[in-house]
Amino acid sequence: MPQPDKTTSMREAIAEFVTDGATVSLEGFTHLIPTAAGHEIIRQGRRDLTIARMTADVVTDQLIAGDCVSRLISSFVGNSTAGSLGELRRRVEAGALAFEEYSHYGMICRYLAGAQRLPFYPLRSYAGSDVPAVNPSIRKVTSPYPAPDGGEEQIYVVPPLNPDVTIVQAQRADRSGNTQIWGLTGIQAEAVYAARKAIVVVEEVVADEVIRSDPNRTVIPAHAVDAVVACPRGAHPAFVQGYYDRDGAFYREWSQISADPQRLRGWLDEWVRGTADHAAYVAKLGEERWAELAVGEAWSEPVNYGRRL
Amino acid sequence: MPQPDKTTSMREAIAEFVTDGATVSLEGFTHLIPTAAGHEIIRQGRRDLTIARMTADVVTDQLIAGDCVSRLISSFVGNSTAGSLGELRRRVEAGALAFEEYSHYGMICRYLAGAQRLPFYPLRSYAGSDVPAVNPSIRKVTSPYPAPDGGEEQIYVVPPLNPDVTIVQAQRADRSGNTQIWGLTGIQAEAVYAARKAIVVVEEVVADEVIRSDPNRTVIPAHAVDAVVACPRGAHPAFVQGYYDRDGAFYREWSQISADPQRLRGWLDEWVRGTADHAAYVAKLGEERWAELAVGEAWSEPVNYGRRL
Amino acid sequence: MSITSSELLAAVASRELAGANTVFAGIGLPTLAVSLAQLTVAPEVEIVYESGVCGAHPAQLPETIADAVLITDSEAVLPMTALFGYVLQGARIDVGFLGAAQIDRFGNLNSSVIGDWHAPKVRLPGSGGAMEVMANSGEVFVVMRRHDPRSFTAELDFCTSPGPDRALADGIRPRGKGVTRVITDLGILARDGVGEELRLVATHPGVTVDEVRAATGWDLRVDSELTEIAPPTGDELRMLREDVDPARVYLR
Amino acid sequence: MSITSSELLAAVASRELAGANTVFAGIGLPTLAVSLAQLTVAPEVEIVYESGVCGAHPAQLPETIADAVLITDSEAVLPMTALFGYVLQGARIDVGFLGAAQIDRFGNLNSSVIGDWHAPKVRLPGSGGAMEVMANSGEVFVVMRRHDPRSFTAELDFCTSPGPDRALADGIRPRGKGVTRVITDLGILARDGVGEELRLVATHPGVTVDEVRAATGWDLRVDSELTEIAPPTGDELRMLREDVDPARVYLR
Repeated sequence: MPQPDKTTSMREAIAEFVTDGATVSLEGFTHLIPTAAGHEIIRQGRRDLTIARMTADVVTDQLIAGDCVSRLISSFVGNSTAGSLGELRRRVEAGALAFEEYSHYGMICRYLAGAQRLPFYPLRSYAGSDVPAVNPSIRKVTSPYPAPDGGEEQIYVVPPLNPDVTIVQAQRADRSGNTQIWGLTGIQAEAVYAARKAIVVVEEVVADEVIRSDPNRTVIPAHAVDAVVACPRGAHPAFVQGYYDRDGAFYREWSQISADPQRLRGWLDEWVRGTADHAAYVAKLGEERWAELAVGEAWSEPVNYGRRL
Repeated sequence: MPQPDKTTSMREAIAEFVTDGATVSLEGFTHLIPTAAGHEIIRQGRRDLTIARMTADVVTDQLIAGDCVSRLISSFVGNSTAGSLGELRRRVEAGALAFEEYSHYGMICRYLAGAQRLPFYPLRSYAGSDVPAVNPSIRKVTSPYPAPDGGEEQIYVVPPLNPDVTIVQAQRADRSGNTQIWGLTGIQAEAVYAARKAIVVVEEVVADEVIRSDPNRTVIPAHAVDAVVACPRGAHPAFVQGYYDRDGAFYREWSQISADPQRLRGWLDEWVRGTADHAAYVAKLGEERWAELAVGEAWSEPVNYGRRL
Repeated sequence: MSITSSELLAAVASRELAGANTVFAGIGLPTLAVSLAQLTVAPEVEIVYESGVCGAHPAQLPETIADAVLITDSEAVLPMTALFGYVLQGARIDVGFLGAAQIDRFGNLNSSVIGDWHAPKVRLPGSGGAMEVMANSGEVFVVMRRHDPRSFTAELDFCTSPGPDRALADGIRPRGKGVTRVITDLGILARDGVGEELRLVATHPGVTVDEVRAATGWDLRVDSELTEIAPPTGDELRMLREDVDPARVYLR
Repeated sequence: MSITSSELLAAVASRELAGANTVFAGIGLPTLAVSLAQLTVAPEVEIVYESGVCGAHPAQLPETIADAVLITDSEAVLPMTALFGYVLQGARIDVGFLGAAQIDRFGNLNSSVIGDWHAPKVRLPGSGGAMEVMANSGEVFVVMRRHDPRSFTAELDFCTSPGPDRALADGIRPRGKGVTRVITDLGILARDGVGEELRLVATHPGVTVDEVRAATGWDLRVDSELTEIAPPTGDELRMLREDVDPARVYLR
């Protein structure tokens, strides 16, 4: 059983799978944010994308400022705990960016419905909220079972989200796309399964034997993956558990950068459009900065999968 | 933050949490079947239980033969690939055991609804099947979204399953109930979250540091667990990945034992009612048999969780 | 060595897998067929097991779909919610293999009871995941060792796993084609999708159309281009015997 | 050292946690309060973070709910589907902590926009998981540093996270009580559940009822048994300063 080799470059993966007008899901909850992929989308000048991302943060602001995005599907639009997303706020406040608002679990349930090919997914949120009034995709269903009090029970539902392509960042994968994540695993598996195509960006492409020594660690199996991109430090300024820490200073700085449209444009020209690829961006950040983000060791205890004697 | 110590004996756990007339979920898909817990239920002579179990196999047949069960909720009633469950078949064919029939995913979705406190869970099974005609709990809902062809879309749904107690077997837990499973993880987490109370039976209670070295391996967190029972070899004749292999000979033998009601009664008297506890059952099986089920080593490669420097 | 029924069925089934990427299969004949296909017509085809194992590399031949040897060295073990929700219902399976106690002319299957469900003559295991395999696979292959009128029946005692025709009659649009191939010791029945009956499309050497029709509980249609099945080739047999199942666990 | 506003609010909030087993909390004041409660009134209380971390044992004070130091040495990291589906919606949380830009007299919260949603004066981050915490926790505590009429408003510009009264009006039975405590720099507002308005139940030493009413955008009711909040005790302050946040990351 030869495993198909799906490794490719970021440039080729984005060129092939992210097309103008596509719906692109970029997931990763604080941890493992696919920043490098976002930058490459900006470099290639994609237009008119619908971006789906639970926590629309720095990379989303950058994609919007790069004029790549016409529509945003999200449940949190803020620069983590560090402030605001300048460009996103300006455009939403000016009515220049379409915004579909959900709660976190609403987004999760949209991915769950998408991954499971369900027409809708029920959840106990939205009751009494103004969000359904501004988002007609959030609807109600009557349960065919009686409520605990014997009466009729209603529940809100959300529709499936099926991105044209989902891009996630992970610690490691083998060449065929078996992807292992530890620390926060987020909604990555569901976002991948919900998508028509999936790109996995990893810190390392590892030998098959590494993956196969711990199959429970594989969060996304190869059959759901179309491209594997090795891109070390691809999540910066986000962190990758066991690889590098969060660049808190960058997040704080971003509130300043993005507050000023001209400074923001300059930043994109210098750091994204002015770098050939993510390796150049990483080098430009400099080893001193990376040294500050280095992490020490805390190894998991191995478990025995056993072997028939 | 002192962790509450929830360790107890099997006898006490069953006595406290499994009461006559209760709905008891016993999950574990071929792997990690809570056999020892089932035997203790027989020893304590519980009556009128509703047993929920996707793959109703040997331990279910034993519980039925032990006169503990009046109702069964299941999606597969067979002795794995080894033959039949004699007592279960006899009683169902005689109309002496109430049986609620589902498919595997129907059962999974019942647990998902139970764990998520949903009034129903939709799934793309049952369309055109005769099962809904014999199981009125399986109903239909109309989607509030148009079908791909623009028309109305219907989908089957199942109701939540909320056992009074769920009992699962696992490789290891700490004293407060953080439970780690590797190999097949089955539906154990959902069955535990769906339940009012949960007993976790483990091969080993381990030091807190072992669990904390690999938090992603924790399938069931302490807050969902009420009792932790150390019971080595508690899954026999099922297997525990990395601990012991499946006792295939026992499964084949069971088809013979259970085919004959008298022989079956004799087996229960000798092996279950005739043993004081699972340690006695394990000893009675004998070291020679256990030596045949011993497994070798196949260790996972450790991963680095990292430490802030 | 003469060709066993298992060798015959495995070889014939393997040829039907050309073009498939993901196959949902149980242990035994289906896995033999897929393993042979990996060596012949579908080198990249992947087996997904009901237990959630993907990319298995077992050191020994597994005895069940959840055998410990399937897990060790595998590429991924999916939680059951992912396997049934994202892989099966998510329409990631091209070909599913199923067996059954009874099959009808449209490929609907019964694995629940013989007789009346409420007072069954024989209580069978039930669906397991069969209903999900039928509802969600691109197409379904059925391998039945014994081709007789009790199994190939005009009217099922109970429909556990319905094909797309019954789903449509129930007002629900099915994903896949349902059963497209039934491979038996007499020949191959086939249908292409919704609305079609199974037709006899091929017979094993020495088997007559009348024999197959007599062994089928309904008035079996015969394809206009009925062919004779080529017996397993020397290469196929050698691979089955030397590479796939050298201990002859399932080739017996 | 004089008592900071953070110390005051953390100490007061911690006392309200007696009896709680599971608390859903963000980083900052809520975690300070829970950490202090673990040392005082609720030794076994567990914090569950929105990131899915349970039983965290961080070697350093975390900067976000998803900080790497929360994961290393923790007891469990749950998938997001489990955290939101089984823990939150599964009603496993006794007390949830929330903040907001605006709160009304029934404890409904706005964290989406100031102004009209379609053309907002200020676009705020939105719900995140706040709507789920409100809908599914047994009760909700709100900590607001600044008590002023713009935040404590008669009419929300937009209701992001509705309490149980709004849920009922929408025809849906809520699980919990909604907001039961609002702890501010002026005092504590409280309500016991469905149908009740927030009442002023306690003020900080030196704060008058009129000051609180003037700082509240609706006609605030005053509890018949209004009390004065005991300032942080020496023990509480010592534990906050020495054990909980010795680097004064959040006590600033």
